[in-house]
Amino acid sequence: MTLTKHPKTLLTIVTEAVLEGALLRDLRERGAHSWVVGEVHGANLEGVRDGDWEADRTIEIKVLCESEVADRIADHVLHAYARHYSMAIWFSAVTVLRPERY
Amino acid sequence: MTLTKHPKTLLTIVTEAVLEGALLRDLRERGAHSWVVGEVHGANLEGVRDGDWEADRTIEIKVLCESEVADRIADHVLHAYARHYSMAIWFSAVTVLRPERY
Amino acid sequence: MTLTKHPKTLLTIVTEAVLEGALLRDLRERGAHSWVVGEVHGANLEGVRDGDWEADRTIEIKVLCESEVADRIADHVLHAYARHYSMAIWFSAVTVLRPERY
Amino acid sequence: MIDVVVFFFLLGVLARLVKSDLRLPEALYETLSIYLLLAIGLKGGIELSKQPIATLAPQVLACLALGFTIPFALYPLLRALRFSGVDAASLGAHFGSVSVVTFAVATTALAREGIAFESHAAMWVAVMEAPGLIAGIVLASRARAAQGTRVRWGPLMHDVLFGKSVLLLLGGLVIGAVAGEAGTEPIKAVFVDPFKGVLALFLLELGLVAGGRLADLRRFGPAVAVLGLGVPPVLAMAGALVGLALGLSTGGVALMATLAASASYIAAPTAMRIAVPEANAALSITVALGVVFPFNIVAGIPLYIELARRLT
Amino acid sequence: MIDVVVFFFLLGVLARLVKSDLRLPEALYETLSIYLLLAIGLKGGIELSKQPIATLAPQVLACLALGFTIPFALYPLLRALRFSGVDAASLGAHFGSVSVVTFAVATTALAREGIAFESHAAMWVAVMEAPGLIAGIVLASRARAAQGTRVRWGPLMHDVLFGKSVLLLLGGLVIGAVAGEAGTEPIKAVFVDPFKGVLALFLLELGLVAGGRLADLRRFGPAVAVLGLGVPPVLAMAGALVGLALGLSTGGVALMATLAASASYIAAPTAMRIAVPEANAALSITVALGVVFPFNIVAGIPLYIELARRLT
Amino acid sequence: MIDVVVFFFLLGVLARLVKSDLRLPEALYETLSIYLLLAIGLKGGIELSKQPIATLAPQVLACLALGFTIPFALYPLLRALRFSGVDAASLGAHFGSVSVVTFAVATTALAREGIAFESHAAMWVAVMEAPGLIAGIVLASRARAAQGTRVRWGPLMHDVLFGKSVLLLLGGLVIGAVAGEAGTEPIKAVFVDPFKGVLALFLLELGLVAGGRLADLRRFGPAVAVLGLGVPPVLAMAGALVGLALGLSTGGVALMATLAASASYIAAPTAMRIAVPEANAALSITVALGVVFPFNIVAGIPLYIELARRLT
Ligand SMILES: Nc1ncnc2c1ncn2[C@@H]1O[C@H](COP(=O)(O)O)[C@@H](O)[C@H]1O
Ligand SMILES: Nc1ncnc2c1ncn2[C@@H]1O[C@H](COP(=O)(O)O)[C@@H](O)[C@H]1O
Ligand SMILES: Nc1ncnc2c1ncn2[C@@H]1O[C@H](COP(=O)(O)O)[C@@H](O)[C@H]1O
Ligand code: NA
Ligand code: NA
Ligand code: NA
Repeated sequence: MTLTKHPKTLLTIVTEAVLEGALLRDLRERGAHSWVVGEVHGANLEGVRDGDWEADRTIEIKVLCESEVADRIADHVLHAYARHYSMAIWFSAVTVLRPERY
Repeated sequence: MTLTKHPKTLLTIVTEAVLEGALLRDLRERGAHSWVVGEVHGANLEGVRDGDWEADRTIEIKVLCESEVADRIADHVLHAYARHYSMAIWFSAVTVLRPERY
Repeated sequence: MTLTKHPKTLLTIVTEAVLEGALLRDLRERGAHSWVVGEVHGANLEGVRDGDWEADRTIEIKVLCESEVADRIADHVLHAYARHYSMAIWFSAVTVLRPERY
Repeated sequence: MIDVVVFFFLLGVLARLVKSDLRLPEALYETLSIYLLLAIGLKGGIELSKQPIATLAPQVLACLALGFTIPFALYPLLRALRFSGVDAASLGAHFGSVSVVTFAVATTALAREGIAFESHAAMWVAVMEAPGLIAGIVLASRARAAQGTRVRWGPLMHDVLFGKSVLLLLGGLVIGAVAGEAGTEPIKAVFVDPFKGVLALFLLELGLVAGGRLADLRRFGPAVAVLGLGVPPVLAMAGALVGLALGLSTGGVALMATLAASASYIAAPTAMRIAVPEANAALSITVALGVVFPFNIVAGIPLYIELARRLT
Repeated sequence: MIDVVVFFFLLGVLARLVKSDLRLPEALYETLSIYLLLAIGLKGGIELSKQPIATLAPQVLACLALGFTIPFALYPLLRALRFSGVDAASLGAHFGSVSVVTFAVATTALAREGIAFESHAAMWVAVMEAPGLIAGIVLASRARAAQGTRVRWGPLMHDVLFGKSVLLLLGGLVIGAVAGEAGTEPIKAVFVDPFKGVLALFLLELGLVAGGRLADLRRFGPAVAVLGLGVPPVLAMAGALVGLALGLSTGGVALMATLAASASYIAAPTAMRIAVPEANAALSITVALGVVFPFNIVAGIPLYIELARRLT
Repeated sequence: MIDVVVFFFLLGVLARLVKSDLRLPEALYETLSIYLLLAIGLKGGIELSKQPIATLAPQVLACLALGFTIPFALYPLLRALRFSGVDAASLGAHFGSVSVVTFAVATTALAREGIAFESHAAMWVAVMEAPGLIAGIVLASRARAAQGTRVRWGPLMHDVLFGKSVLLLLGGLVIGAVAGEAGTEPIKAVFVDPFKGVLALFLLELGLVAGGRLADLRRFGPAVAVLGLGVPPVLAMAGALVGLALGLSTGGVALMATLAASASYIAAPTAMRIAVPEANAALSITVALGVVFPFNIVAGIPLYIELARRLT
């Protein structure tokens, strides 16, 4: 069995949790319909995790969308926040079955 | 150093937590040997997270497997649950070192 | 709008939580600058999750880096730990905007 | 005078309305809910040991019947309000099952007013959790008979009967009954004395969740408000009559009225999501947690106590 | 004799210094912090109901003014110590706002020594949370005026005023005031009796976090130590004088000194991260939690109590 | 009559056997475990302050020796039962170390029967945590000497000695000893009164985990059952004799027997996973938590108390 798959972009943003509210607003304004957020932590050499502290938690946001939407979001996020906030952003090429949804 | 890598498919399913038990059964029946599950949350414009409520949690299941297995799982899951349950599914092309394991 | 993107490798390691400290040391020694760790769980047919037990938790480590660094890390990790520890490793091709950071 | 625990609920609602960032960790919510179920069960169990079994049998049967009947009784009404078949079935299941926290608030209200009640009442809660869910699933499978979807009763019954609510309530009851007053003495500092304070914390959490549901209220239109405010008093009356027929005390009648009037927002949503996925989950939870629960906590319980006073 | 709760703090610091794997679950930390805020509020509220409003107004105004003034007063000093404009503003905000746990430790120290204090003091805490943050943001926007970044005051004020600390403290105060002594009696087993034990657990957690910050201390150099040890006593003196001017009791003066001397490590870091992202967050938190907090807990509070004794 | 806390354990086992969805949040489990360690330590510490150091030294030495000897004594037996070298070493380490909850259950059983015991017994637990682990690692490195794998003792000793169990127990002991009866009075409402209720909750959680291990029992065959049921009484006898030799009270002898008979399921699994990764982790944990722990809780402790009674 082979299903018909459609290419999309998965945008991943790892950043400080305080930005969650602002980022999700930005996402929506730039055409993302939905997204998923997970809690993660960075870690240093001693194996001590950050995230012990409230103002110090890290989130990972994933948005599955059209390549242009991902670009629009990444471009904005980079310019608006990356200078002063910890942030890692990457794009993955993925495929989906129901292209009209993303 | 360059390692010999083998192509596999990573299938990601984001859906309602109540489906966890049923999905894992389906996965196994369709040839997945193992998988990994994480807890995530969606979020709306106000930054209010869902997942506050027991019947309202979201999980992300990842299965690394042969492309055909991924197709078989995705096809079944889409037909069995996608109509009535929140669900996002995507495929990524990845490579692994020990192909016989997945 | 099209942004200039640069190819990198995303290395994902799913393994036992007791290895966290050792792995992060290994990562750093082999040229990874930063990484992100999430807590996940495996699950068996009955839908009973592992991770109930302290010595039994599972983590997912992601490192965005140069392909050679990913190879170096994966090679070491495979030889040092994979024989006696549960472990899944995969590589994804991704793109980033600020290549000098990873 | 409003009970202090109700203020915690209102504080939670307020926090959500002003979009505060206050949230209780999920683990705390789960812990509080495990605690309340065990504590209620234990308290009931200690008394149960003093009870002749013969007096309990009719109560158990009546509770089963009451919970099972409610969804069937509400179904035509809900259809008349233009809810779809599966939504009517799911809403009925929520009303047929019970809310443990509403029960707990009612017991503290009775204690405050010095009204005695059957001390094994926790057993009624345990018994009334499941029948409404089963009735709802029956109704749903009739509603969609045309589509040919089959219900897998085995796993469903398992999930309902061995779900954590029933298990902890019954577990507490049995432990309380077997260990008795003396045996449970050393754990009273955890399971008895802090009960009301823990209930206050739980109501803060429920206020946050219920407050979050208020926004959905508008979306579903006035039918939902009518339903959430109109149905509980009617069910309370039915519950009170059952209590009277069983010859319960004034407090017992009030509790039976409260149980009938309360809607489940823990067991029912999960059970319906699995058994009746076509039903609109947000609708049922908005009714149960956004309307019925606040109504019962703030206005319903005093009403039902008054009702019981007049009837007995 | 050092208070037992301080030992828990030291145990936490020690655990971090010897790189133990001890960590408290995040949910526990959040739970303890919600508990302390509610419990402090409730205790204050019960007494508030007995108070004529007239005596409170000047206290509220003085607290607002004190919190708002501190960042402005510290700014030139911090600039002189070669901190950048935004860092000086952010550090000022941390000092202008307050630490609820430091306050709690001070109240238990007073209780232990049998020194009375205004029982509605929790209100001062609630009032002093926000003004320092606002002053810090004002200072930061002046510091970076050249860059043309604009502050969005609307959302900021909302986050500060409806943030969980203020909401829970005020919520507890109002519930305590409305329900009164009698109404809150049944929840005392949760919100009053265990208070000091819970505080001990919270201090264990704060010890772990503060211990983790000690490593950063070296990175920031001696200016940070000077700041963290030198500023609190000066602010304490200012706070004590305000307390005197308000005609507070000995305990009240000591508490006002403690509040002024304490630095926020919950509300301030989050608010500054959002409003003043260019500021070095690790710097402020290291000062507030790695130096000021331990200093106040171990040495400051006894000093401030002694100060209050001499002044009154 | 079975102690009420044991019923909670059985409820947890039952919940797992009937495949209930009941689970306690991980944060609660961690919190309960931190609480128990601190509370046990504190209680012991308060008494320790009244003790002349001279009487303690022989006890400490005896505990160290007992814990260190057990793995060596069991090794030949385990090899005879056809366990591999590393598995025999790992199993030995689990038996050589101790279970804090088993100790806690034994103390409440003694209290219930009115049998006095050395109130600083918590110190024995702290001392007996590590030696068995070290002995196990020594045995394992001998077993695999051929392979040439080297043990990195430095980090291992660090993890064992500064692991959270030892740290919290010793921390509690020192705080209790320094603050004394009077100093710890205000935190008794948290660390003393609720102890047994918290223990009940913890046993519910352990019941869930142990119940989950029962399924594995079949996989490992009868050797595991023989081991889990046969070894504890023998070790208990050894422990009791050590207690006798030290001149302990009846309760003290019973506790020493219990400590010897108990198997670690917290510190040992983690330490062995890191130091002896070739050992089968599921095997050791199944023995320690699936067989030894339930056996000790339900049948062992009463036996060991009886043994102590006869011997003293
Ligand atoms: N190379 C990387 N691979 C994976 N995660 C990263 C990487 N670099 C940064 N991150 C994550 O992204 C967040 C922000 O990174 P930074 O801006 O480098 O502080 C941190 O919490 C890291 O956990
Ligand atoms: N485009 C997307 N990108 C990432 N996650 C998504 C996306 N769409 C949906 N999801 C997630 O998948 C779940 C189901 O989505 P839905 O079926 O759209 O309700 C939600 O919890 C979302 O968090
Ligand atoms: N095919 C797979 N897809 C996703 N996760 C996997 C897969 N295989 C193993 N894992 C995860 O990697 C961990 C180690 O796997 P194993 O070495 O097979 O025990 C387990 O916790 C699994 O959750
Ligand atoms: Na009902
Ligand atoms: Na201050
Ligand atoms: Na032992």
